[in-house]
Amino acid sequence: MTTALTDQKTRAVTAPRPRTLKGDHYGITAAALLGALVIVIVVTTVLHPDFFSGRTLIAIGFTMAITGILSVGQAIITISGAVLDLSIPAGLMLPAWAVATMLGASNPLPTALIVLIGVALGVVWGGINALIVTTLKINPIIVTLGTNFIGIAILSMQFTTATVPGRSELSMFGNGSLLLPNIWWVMLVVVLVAAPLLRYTRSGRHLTATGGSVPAARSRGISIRGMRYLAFCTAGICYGIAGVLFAGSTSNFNPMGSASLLLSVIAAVILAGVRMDGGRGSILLLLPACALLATVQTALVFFGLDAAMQSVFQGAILIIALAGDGYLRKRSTR
Amino acid sequence: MPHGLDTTSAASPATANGYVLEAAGIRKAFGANVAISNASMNLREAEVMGLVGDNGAGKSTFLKILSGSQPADEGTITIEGKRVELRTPADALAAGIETVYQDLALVDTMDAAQNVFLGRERSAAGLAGLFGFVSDRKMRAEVGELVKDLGVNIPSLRATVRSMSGGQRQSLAIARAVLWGRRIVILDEPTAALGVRETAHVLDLIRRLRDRGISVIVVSHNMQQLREVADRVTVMRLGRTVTTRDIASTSVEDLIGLITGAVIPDETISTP
Amino acid sequence: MHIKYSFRRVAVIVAAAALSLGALSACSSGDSGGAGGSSDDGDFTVGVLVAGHDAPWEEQQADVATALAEKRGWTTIVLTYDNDPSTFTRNVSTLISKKVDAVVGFMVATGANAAAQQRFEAAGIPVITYDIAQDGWYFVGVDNAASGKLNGEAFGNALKEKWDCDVDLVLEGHQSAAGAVDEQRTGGEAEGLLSVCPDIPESAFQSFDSDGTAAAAQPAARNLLTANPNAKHIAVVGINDINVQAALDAQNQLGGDAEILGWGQDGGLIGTDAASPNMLGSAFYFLEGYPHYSFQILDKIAAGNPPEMADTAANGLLIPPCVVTAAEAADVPSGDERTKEIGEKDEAGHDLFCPTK
Amino acid sequence: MSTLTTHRTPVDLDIRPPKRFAKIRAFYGGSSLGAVVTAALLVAVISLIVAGPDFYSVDNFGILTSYIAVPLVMSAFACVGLLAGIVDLSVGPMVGVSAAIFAALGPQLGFWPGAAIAVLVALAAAAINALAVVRFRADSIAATVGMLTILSGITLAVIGSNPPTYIVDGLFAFSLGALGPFSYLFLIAVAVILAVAGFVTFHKVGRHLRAAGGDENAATRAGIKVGRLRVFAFLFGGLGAGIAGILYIGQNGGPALEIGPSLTFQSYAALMIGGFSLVRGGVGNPIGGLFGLLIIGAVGVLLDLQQINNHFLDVVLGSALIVAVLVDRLRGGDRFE
Repeated sequence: MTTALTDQKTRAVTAPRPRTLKGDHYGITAAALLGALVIVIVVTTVLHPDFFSGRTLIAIGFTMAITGILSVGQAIITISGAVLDLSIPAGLMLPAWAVATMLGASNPLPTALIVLIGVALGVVWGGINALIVTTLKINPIIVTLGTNFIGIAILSMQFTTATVPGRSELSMFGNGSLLLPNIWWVMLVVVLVAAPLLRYTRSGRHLTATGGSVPAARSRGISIRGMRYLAFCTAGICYGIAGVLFAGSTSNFNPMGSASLLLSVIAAVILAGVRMDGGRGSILLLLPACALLATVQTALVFFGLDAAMQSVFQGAILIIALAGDGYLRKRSTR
Repeated sequence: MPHGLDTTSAASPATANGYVLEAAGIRKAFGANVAISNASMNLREAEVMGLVGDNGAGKSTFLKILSGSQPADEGTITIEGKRVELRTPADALAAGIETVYQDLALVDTMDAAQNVFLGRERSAAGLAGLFGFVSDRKMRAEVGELVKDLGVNIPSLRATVRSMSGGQRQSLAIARAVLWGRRIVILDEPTAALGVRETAHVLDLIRRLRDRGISVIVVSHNMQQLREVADRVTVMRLGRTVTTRDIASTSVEDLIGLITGAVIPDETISTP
Repeated sequence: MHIKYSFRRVAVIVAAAALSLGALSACSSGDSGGAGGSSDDGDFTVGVLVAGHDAPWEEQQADVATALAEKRGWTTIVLTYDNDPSTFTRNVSTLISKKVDAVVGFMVATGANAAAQQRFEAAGIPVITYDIAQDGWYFVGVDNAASGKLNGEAFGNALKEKWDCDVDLVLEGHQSAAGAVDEQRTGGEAEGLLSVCPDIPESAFQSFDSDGTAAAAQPAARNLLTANPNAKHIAVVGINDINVQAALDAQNQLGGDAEILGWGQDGGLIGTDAASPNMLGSAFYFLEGYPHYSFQILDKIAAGNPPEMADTAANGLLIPPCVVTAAEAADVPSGDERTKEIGEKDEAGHDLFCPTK
Repeated sequence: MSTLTTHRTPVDLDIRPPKRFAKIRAFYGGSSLGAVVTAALLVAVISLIVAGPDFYSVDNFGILTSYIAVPLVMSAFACVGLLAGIVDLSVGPMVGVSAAIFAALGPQLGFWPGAAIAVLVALAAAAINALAVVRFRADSIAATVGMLTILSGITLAVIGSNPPTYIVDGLFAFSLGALGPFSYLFLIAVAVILAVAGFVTFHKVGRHLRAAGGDENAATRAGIKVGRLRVFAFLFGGLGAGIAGILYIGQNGGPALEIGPSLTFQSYAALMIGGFSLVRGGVGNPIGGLFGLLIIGAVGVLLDLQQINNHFLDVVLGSALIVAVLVDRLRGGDRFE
């Protein structure tokens, strides 16, 4: 047994911090999220019985749908090791504006084509970010901070208010419901498609591996550049879909109109336990995370709390969740 | 289960004096997982002690205990005849033990002098010093001398560590240990990531440390290197220190046998 | 190679930069002005402050002002501050340093208005403010409280006819960042509604708040509607069409058999196909046409005969609101067309376009 | 072995291949301020071309220097956090909440009590950040996003629909004063910048802060209490934000909801243009931040002078940010693969 004499190089590479084998506590996260969700629902229902209704479900469904789709994109980017995409507002607004403009044209294209173009624009946006990240080799958090400012500014030069014709097919679909809002079902499909793709396909594995360790992924022959494009463009699909649905469910909007979504998306991704340093995270957990955020928002209105207090609550939930998660990790890595 | 001889019992009568460091009966467990049990080592003044063992034999845990990164569960550590408690890196530093970690523990963004004096900066003269201001000039001068003395080649004392080669970093980390290690310097795999020439230079540095009267513990996987530089070698196996031998009288084959368990040591620790 | 910078060198760089800037400025201070047009040459220069780019009328207002100034042979300096007080303060400094002869604009960074007033006064520059009153500035604008009330009364009459004033829930779509304008418009509309339908209980009035975007207003309205599941007749009032439309959209999304009707303000959406048929009416303020009124004051100032200070909605120059139903609104030309026409004719938007004048 | 005697020979063992742009690297590596000073000069030259020599008037410098004074004070304090390896995105909203509370309470309680409460609230927010990040190991960017949300809620609640106005006569007059082309507030801000620069460069604690940001493990092993230093950095940033909020009111006379986000962006953009990094601690110099803000401010003033749509400022800033970080990378910063 002479391996001990020759393995010094590998040891040097993998040296420092011991990582726990228990690692991902998805189970605990899921339990915590669902537990919190149940508590919010039970407490609100006891004090305000009206809360427990199909109407509430629809309202929550609308609130979480677009955030949910966007957070799938954000989670993919985070898991792939590209930290955060701060350009989500621009990535959503570009397709939304294009869709609204095309729908409002005097002789509009077929809706299916418009939807496709919208989704494609989302992919283009992701591709632009990936291009900058891979050629300049700059941290994506700064690239996307920059591109978001540039993108929103350029869009602002194009329009001040976009309106969507209320009788268009897309609006009918976007505002309609089948038990739950149509756009919620779309979100569910996005989550249910993205989760196994990330977990069980070769590309998904490679993406996750890249997020876990770039040197390790590269040494196994994975193209890091390719993975960056894959992550940003897949996320771009999500932004495109979200942008189309945003246009379909919002009758008018201005270029700055999607800024507030970014915070909710980041909050959802963090609550779902996606690790900021990449390589770990569950797409499925985004469902309870987004549901919790949307439910709290609606429940607070039942308690008569205004927008200011809603911000305070959302921020507090985020900090407490992060602190709890950090504390658990600290203990498990001891 | 192969059973190494208890090294302490044999060693202790003779060690009342002359040993710089005596670690005896060290035990450390992580939960149910016992990393080392009954690890011991005696270190003489101005000698280079090799520490060898297979992966998982407990070398790094032993090192961490000696450098204060992790407190031991049981056992005693005596420095120059005085019992010490090593609970934090600061305790070890205070006791005169300097450790050169495998990752070197250099701050990339700082320059050579700042790194050497990190945590122990020289104060500026006069009032400014009283208020906690530091003097880079003093520190640079001292490091310059030290570097010259040790024959370490560093491009510039103002260059950040980031711009240095692996060998230069290693040399710098050792230089830091030399400056602060009054009695004992521990080196963890000092040549693992180095090329041939850099390795030679580091080994030379180790000998110079010994020549300055400092006791050195070197953890290494490379038996040839140890034979070049070490005086004695302590072998760990399955969480125990199984034997300590004079390197000159031990063949590489014997060492490998001891490490893997193919050779069961039949003698006590080498006599002083 | 010295990667670590030397403090002494930095100090030298800083000192050198400071000295050269100082020297440069000293050299050129004698002939300052110039770029952008200053008023030293006897020309009459108007500073135009634009709040931001949130709605089309904000830039249209500047376009009209520029057109009207050109007619008179005046110069304009148009600055935008994006609703940000510190940029507003920077704009104020720029206008003062350019020695403009007067300033007009929408001053929505209300916190910074008092300080700006002091500085303009010290510089001897008269200011005309739109819609938001400030002591010491000429007021031009809609009497928002009265206008809100007019809208509320029109809405109330419609509801009296349709539901016989049987209203279970009145949603108030606020935009609290708009300050007093919001209180007067939205509160006024609720008040006007109540004056026609006095039996609506106080508990039926509930508010949501948004930043003026549908993306924020829609979920807020939706949650509020969810929290009032038993309302069968819902009325929506609000500071602007966007907020009212958001509530109508939200109810449409939630479904159910409750009926909802709304009445907007500002005419932002009414008459377009983006407005729900449930939005019964709104009021045009023809915001793009405000410069027509302010230039009447500017004419007097330019003639060296400034009018007496009238700095409140009570004594200022009031613009009549144009309260319309959705059907009437369909005949009003688009904002771009109105901007062009007012700029050319220098007439009031109300006179040119209001179908109910 | 013969190699044993080689220790006197130069051990130049940099076996990495020579890098591209070696000369550019050397130039920008020559001083950590090289890049930002170059950029500042570029902006100065462009301004000269675009606006003509009139750009360099006493008035314009007065406008520029008073416009960037408050963000400068905030950045001077906040950059210590970046050096220590923490990113506090909530400092801008801390300025906002401090300004709102000061403007709301000052007229009733008086200047000092109002100011004290405003600063304490900012400090309390910073302390919660420190607790979450240092004690509970929450990610600093994520946790401070949470704090940012909380603070914007509180600011909204304090300001409500009627932003308070509070003109502190002495402070207001002082904010308008200038020494030649430099406003008093700016000179104070520069003094603060220089003091902080001296502190992080020459003071023991400052040195340890940079070590903690540069390499947490190495600093810990050198006996440095990294956690305690980061708590200090958070609180220092909070203190600066509190003070900046009061100066903001002194200059503008009232708060607004927009203060927080725009200040955070402006200051962090300036710091990054000036050589700081959001993703690695231990690098950057407050004086670089000063030049970064001078660049941003100059672009803003230029847009005012030329009456150019403010959206261009965002385009310029977004691009400048990316270019600045690119330059940082070229002169030895981390590559992102």
